[in-house]
Amino acid sequence: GSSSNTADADKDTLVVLNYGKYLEPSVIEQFEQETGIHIKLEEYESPEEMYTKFTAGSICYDVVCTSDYMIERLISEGEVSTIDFSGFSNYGNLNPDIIDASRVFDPEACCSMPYFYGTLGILYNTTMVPTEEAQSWNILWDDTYRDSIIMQNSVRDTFVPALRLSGYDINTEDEDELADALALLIEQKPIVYAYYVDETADEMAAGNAAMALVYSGEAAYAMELNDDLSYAVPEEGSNLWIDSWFIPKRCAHRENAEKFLDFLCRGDIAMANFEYVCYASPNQKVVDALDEETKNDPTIFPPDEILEYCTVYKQLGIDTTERYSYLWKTLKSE
Amino acid sequence: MKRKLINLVEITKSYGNNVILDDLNLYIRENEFITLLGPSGCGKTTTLRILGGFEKPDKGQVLFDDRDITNLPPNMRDLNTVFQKYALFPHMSIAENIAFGLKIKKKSKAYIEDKIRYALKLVNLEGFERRSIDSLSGGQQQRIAIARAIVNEPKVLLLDEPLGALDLKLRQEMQYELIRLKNELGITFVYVTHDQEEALTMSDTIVVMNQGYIQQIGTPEMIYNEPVNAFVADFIGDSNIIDGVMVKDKVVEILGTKIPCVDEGFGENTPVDVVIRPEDVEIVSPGEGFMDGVITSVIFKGVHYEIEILAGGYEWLVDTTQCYAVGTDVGIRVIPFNIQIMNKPESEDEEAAEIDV
Amino acid sequence: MKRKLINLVEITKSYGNNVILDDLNLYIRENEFITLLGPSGCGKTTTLRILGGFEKPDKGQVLFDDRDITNLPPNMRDLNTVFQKYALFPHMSIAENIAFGLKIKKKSKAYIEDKIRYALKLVNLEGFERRSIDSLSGGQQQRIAIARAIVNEPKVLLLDEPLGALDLKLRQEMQYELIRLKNELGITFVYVTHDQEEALTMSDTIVVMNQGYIQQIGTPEMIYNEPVNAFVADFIGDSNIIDGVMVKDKVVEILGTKIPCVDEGFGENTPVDVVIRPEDVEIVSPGEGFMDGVITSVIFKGVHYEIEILAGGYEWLVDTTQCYAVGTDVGIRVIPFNIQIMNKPESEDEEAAEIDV
Amino acid sequence: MYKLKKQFLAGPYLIWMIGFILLPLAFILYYALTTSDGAFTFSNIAAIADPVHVKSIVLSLKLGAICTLVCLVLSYPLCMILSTFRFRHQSFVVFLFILPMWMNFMLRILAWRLLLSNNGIVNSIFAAVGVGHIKMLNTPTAVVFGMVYDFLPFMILPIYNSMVRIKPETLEAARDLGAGNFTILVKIIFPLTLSGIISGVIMVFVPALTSFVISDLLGGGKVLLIGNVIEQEFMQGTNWHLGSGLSVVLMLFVIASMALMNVFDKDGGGTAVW
Amino acid sequence: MVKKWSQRVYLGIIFLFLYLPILVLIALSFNNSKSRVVWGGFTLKWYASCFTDETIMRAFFTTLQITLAAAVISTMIGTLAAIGISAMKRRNRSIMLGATNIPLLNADIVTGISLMLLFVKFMNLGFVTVLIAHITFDIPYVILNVLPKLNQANRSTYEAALDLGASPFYAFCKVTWPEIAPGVFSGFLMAVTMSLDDFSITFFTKGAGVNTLSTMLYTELRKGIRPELYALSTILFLFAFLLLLVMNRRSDKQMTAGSF
Ligand SMILES: Nc1ncnc2c1ncn2[C@@H]1O[C@H](COP(=O)(O)OP(=O)(O)OP(=O)(O)O)[C@@H](O)[C@H]1O
Ligand SMILES: Nc1ncnc2c1ncn2[C@@H]1O[C@H](COP(=O)(O)OP(=O)(O)OP(=O)(O)O)[C@@H](O)[C@H]1O
Ligand SMILES: [Mg+2]
Ligand SMILES: [Mg+2]
Repeated sequence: GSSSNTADADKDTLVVLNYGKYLEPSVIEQFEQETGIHIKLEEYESPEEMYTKFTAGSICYDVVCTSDYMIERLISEGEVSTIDFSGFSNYGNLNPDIIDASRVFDPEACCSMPYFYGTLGILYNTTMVPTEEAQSWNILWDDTYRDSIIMQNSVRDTFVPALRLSGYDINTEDEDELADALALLIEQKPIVYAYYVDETADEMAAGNAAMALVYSGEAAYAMELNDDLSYAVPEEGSNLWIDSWFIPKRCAHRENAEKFLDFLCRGDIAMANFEYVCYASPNQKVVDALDEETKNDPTIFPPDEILEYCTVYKQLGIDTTERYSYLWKTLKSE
Repeated sequence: MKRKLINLVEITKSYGNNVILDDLNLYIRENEFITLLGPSGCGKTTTLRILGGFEKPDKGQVLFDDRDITNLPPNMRDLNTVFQKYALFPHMSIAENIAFGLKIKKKSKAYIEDKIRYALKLVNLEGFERRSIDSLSGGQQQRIAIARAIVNEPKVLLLDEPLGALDLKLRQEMQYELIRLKNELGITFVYVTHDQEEALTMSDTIVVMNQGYIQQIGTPEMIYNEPVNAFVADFIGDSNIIDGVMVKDKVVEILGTKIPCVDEGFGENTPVDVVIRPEDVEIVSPGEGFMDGVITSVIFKGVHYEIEILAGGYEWLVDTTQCYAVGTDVGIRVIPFNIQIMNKPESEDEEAAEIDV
Repeated sequence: MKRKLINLVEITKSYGNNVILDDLNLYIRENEFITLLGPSGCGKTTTLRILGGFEKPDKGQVLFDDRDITNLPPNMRDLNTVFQKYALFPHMSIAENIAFGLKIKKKSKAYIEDKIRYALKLVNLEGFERRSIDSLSGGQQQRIAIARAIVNEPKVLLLDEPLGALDLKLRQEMQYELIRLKNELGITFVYVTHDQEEALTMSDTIVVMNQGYIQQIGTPEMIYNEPVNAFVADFIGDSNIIDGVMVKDKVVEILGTKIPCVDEGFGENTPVDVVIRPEDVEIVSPGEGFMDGVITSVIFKGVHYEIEILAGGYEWLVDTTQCYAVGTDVGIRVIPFNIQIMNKPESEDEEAAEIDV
Repeated sequence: MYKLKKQFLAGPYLIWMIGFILLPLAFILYYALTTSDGAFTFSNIAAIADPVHVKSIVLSLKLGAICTLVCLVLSYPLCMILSTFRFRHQSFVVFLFILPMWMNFMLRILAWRLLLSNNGIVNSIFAAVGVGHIKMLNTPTAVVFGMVYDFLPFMILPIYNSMVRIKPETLEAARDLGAGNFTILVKIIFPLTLSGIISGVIMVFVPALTSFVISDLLGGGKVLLIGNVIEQEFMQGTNWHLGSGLSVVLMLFVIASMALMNVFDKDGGGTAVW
Repeated sequence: MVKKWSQRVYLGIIFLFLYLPILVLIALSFNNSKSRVVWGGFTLKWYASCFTDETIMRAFFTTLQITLAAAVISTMIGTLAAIGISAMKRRNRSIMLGATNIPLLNADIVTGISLMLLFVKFMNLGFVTVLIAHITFDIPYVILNVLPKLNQANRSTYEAALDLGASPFYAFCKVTWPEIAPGVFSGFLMAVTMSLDDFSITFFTKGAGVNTLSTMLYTELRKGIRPELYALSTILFLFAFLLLLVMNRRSDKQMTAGSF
């Protein structure tokens, strides 16, 4: 791709790449008003999609929000530049624990800034599933829930329950372990209702399925729609995900990007985003301002005991990535 | 006389409020070449389609061999149609087109092949079996359409202006061909045309129609020489049609001159139409005929000259083999036998209505 | 004689390897009604399109008033075309159709309206201004096409089988109309047809073409009465064309019988074509003519009977006003003046080539 | 004489075609034949022989064929009925079938998901009728259903167009020669609409073969078509070279269909769907 | 009679099949609930709020811009191309038509990706690239609509206009154009429809900040579709529906005005 990009040299713009619906629109407006910088927002669906867009290189993004392992991958590919947090006036608002947790993929904690975090767990309908059963991944293999189980339509997330059930690390690169997990998943496929990404929450809210493998944020959204729903992170252990911002090396508006990140750390702004997205915010100001009920809602803010047995995704080697891709195709074509 | 094969009894047909055929009666004899002749829109095609079974009459019956076939669908009728636009099947070869009807009748392969060869020979297109439809000229396509119809050995062949799309030379050729076919096959032909020359050349019987009524039925000679009214006279060939008054038996007055004729029984001082064929007018020296005039136009027509003479305030049309100069003063003479006297209809409608056969 | 208005000089045109016109020379005089006559595919339309500027000749020149217009596009030429299929603009009213050329010439509104009224009157369609094209019959559409052409006051009007799509009655009517127009407007008409009757009726000059060559140029009488070869004789009207041998001056032998004629200078014992028109054959009692035969067919044609007589092994075509029964033994007589003797071409090609004018 | 000049009017399109149709295909071909290091390889194309890919392409062919067949069976009688109505404007009929596209494709498929879901409207109707509950959503059946829904117009339009071109005289002639309804259908109408059928089959089969969104949305991610594989290679696995290689294989089917179309549709009339 | 009746029933079933999802979506646009699976009563509020929602409106206008611009440009290029192709010899014509079929028959995903690969090499993804992509897949629809009309058009009327003194350009405008105009118009409508409905190709070729309704819907799927989008789609659909009715009416009138 053409790496040097001068067409967008307009000083007052900022090209932002983010998940879909992951930024409160009024925040953008406010930023534009306060700084006079015009934001071009580009959205994507999955980290892999983001990687495609990013490496295609035709658009020069100034600041990007994506998930942990993807940031690790980009760091290892040398695409990410360090951020000068010293110039930030609001960086201190962020919870240091979360910053520490992100050292898994960003050892120096100097290349990324956490935005939201959460867990992967089981969203279940209490009218169909007893709460105690939902505390283990085993329930996803329970034939009594045939055609009532929704899995994630993404490779690594779907492999998590299988790997953990067999007691393997979710970041394993061992071929045999992955093969074992695949065997489990193939065994599970006949009773799976669907592999969904986006539709899970709505389907669960509508009562079309008994349980689903979801991210905590999505679970919160679904539970808002349907009071019968509940969320659990099985004790075999799961994934802790952190979505963070980074600034690409090829960034054309570094100054604007840093201004934007600093802006996001501001208490009121982080609050607005939290209310819009409803995922756990690493911003201490937000947590402090919340009422007790929300603050203690385990679905939104995973309690420490859960966090303990959750692991952050690590970037996998190129061979394992391709292996995953192939295993995924194998599962789907069964 | 031959047996009546088809009988149309009191056929009435209208589209919406438009009466197309009104109480039409007509019979067709076996092995007859009968032609429906009339101006565009007079109901010829409608009559033919009722015969073929493509339309149902609102009233009346179609009898075939004394059997009522009014409600029989076309595929059950023992007659075949040759359409104006040929209507060949474009996706089939010529042989397949011809074999279509036979295959439906489940004839043997050998029989079908024989028939195809025979039919192609009949229409002078031997060896065309494998050719495709669009490689044929209009005349050739029409022959194939005829071949396709006759291999089914229908008792009656219906033809709707089959030569309308062909040019003069081809048309004449096909006319002879059709006459030959009719003589060879011995089947009944019902032929529709608006070309009176064609009708005169080919028919045993001509049915002249106008506005859904039959005007006259007769042999070509009868129709040409003794038209029953001015419409027929005018439609069949050029005519001088002049208002006249029947002064008394055997004397008619036209254009202010009394001339002898052979007709009687019209009463005295009755207004009539006087019809004189152009070839029956003789040109003589001035003073020698019953009327003098001056030649206003001379057109060479090959066999004869077509001359217009202004005499008595009327433009006379005269056919003669001799050439005259425009402006010559001449006289006009017609022998009494060649003067046709006809009753005047009181109105156009009555003209159409008065002669229901 | 009138001035030569258009001169086609050594025109050659081919499509691919197909030579359509080969070294064609032709001039057209002012205010002449000239007809190109010939069988389908002989190059008539091509000639007309070269005149109109729609095709460029491969070789040769088109001179108009002695100016070379070979490369002038159609819109710059002082002539207008009436197309076979009318080619009226379907989305315009009749008035708009007629006004089309005048608007391009930026004529004033009043002038255009005058012209439209005048032109509609000329073609007998007064008051049709607002009507749409598809509400007209074929004949009316053709009149509008003519009106559209003549309002531009072209020096020459080109017409490509303008009456081909009309039926007989309408065709005849339009023929008279065209003759009248030519007389009233005084412009030059170049007319294309394959209908010899039409050509005879309307033309001042007929150009008979075959396979891209001009066969004969002359007045209708010349062409009909003195065709230069058997092709022309056959194409212009029905003829008896018989192989003969010119025994000596004024004596020709046909079908084994020597008969007197008026032609001289062919040499002795030269093979010739003998052409006798059907209307020139007299039917007499057996033994009274130069040959005896038997009547094989009689067809009523209205004005006359068309009779075929088998005599001397040849089917003679005879037109006569008297009716005979099929099977009658008769004699045949032709007066020497009516016997045309023509040199035999050695091959078809030579027949086409020999007479370049 | 004017023809030459007129041909130049296609010039802009020719340039466009080279720049934005042919050149991009060359790019795909280039990617298909190289590894990520730029070395030449056939492995990306040979990858179609991998059991996983074979499985998905076989499934795609199967579902595509079923979908095409269902479309054909539904369309043919429909076109026969439509052609008996003498519409004043043929284009009106055409737009009746095109009109749904003004509602976004994804929304319409989404609506089908609501309709087909376990307690959706269709199942409620089935229950009311007494057929009982049928699991449809997230099965290959639902995918075929969605394909039929989406591609049906592309089968109807060419068949309808060839059907209205049949002259009534041709049918009357057949009847006149003794053919009954069935014979007319088999011997006359069917052969005369064959070119329409062929273009309809191609216009349905090829997109069905290559579709990925429908299987995603109605198959619940359980149905892996070759289109999904390619999408995954480009969007998730990010192996563009493999994705390009599989795309090239898919294009072979497209080219084969086009060749078929050329054979059956000599005048190019059947391609003109609209 | 029974036959006629059963024909009508069959026709009805097919149209129900085609239009049922649309009825569902229209119903959803009146649903007073954010979830598409819960009926919350009748409301018109989505119709009001869809016009005030800035992201929706921006996507809507981008869609309109791309759709209309692509349709107009492809109609121009396609019409000219059709005229050119119709004047070509058989062989050239079938080559051109063959290439024209490529975007039509090729998998959307392949078309989109191949264009993306090209754009990425030579230019920045953005509004223009989407426009180019849309024009590329719109042109075949225009050509295939215009070409039959050109073949039907009476060649001799064009020559008649030349004969009456019109320049080739004037003759085209006044004579050929009115004859092919219906084809050009339906080609334009097809182009609009296809552009409006496209997702895959836009998805691969769009640049930062460019969102059409389709791509926006795709990202919306993640969090549930905002009911405003049902409302907007309903409005678009009804607009097309009315357009169709008016067109049919108008040409009816023209027809009756034409014959007398
Ligand atoms: N299906 C129909 N619906 C309404 N009117 C019709 C129909 N078919 C024929 N007509 C009308 O019936 C009248 C007679 O039509 P018909 O075709 O029998 O005439 P025709 O004598 O064959 O004329 P032509 O010589 O022009 O073929 C015409 O006025 C025609 O307009
Ligand atoms: N554009 C063309 N390309 C190739 N051949 C042509 C073309 N136009 C005419 N021809 C051929 O040239 C020959 C003469 O055609 P032309 O149209 O001049 O004949 P015509 O005398 O007008 O015949 P008709 O009476 O059938 O109109 C024909 O054989 C025809 O096939
Ligand atoms: Mg008729
Ligand atoms: Mg011609």
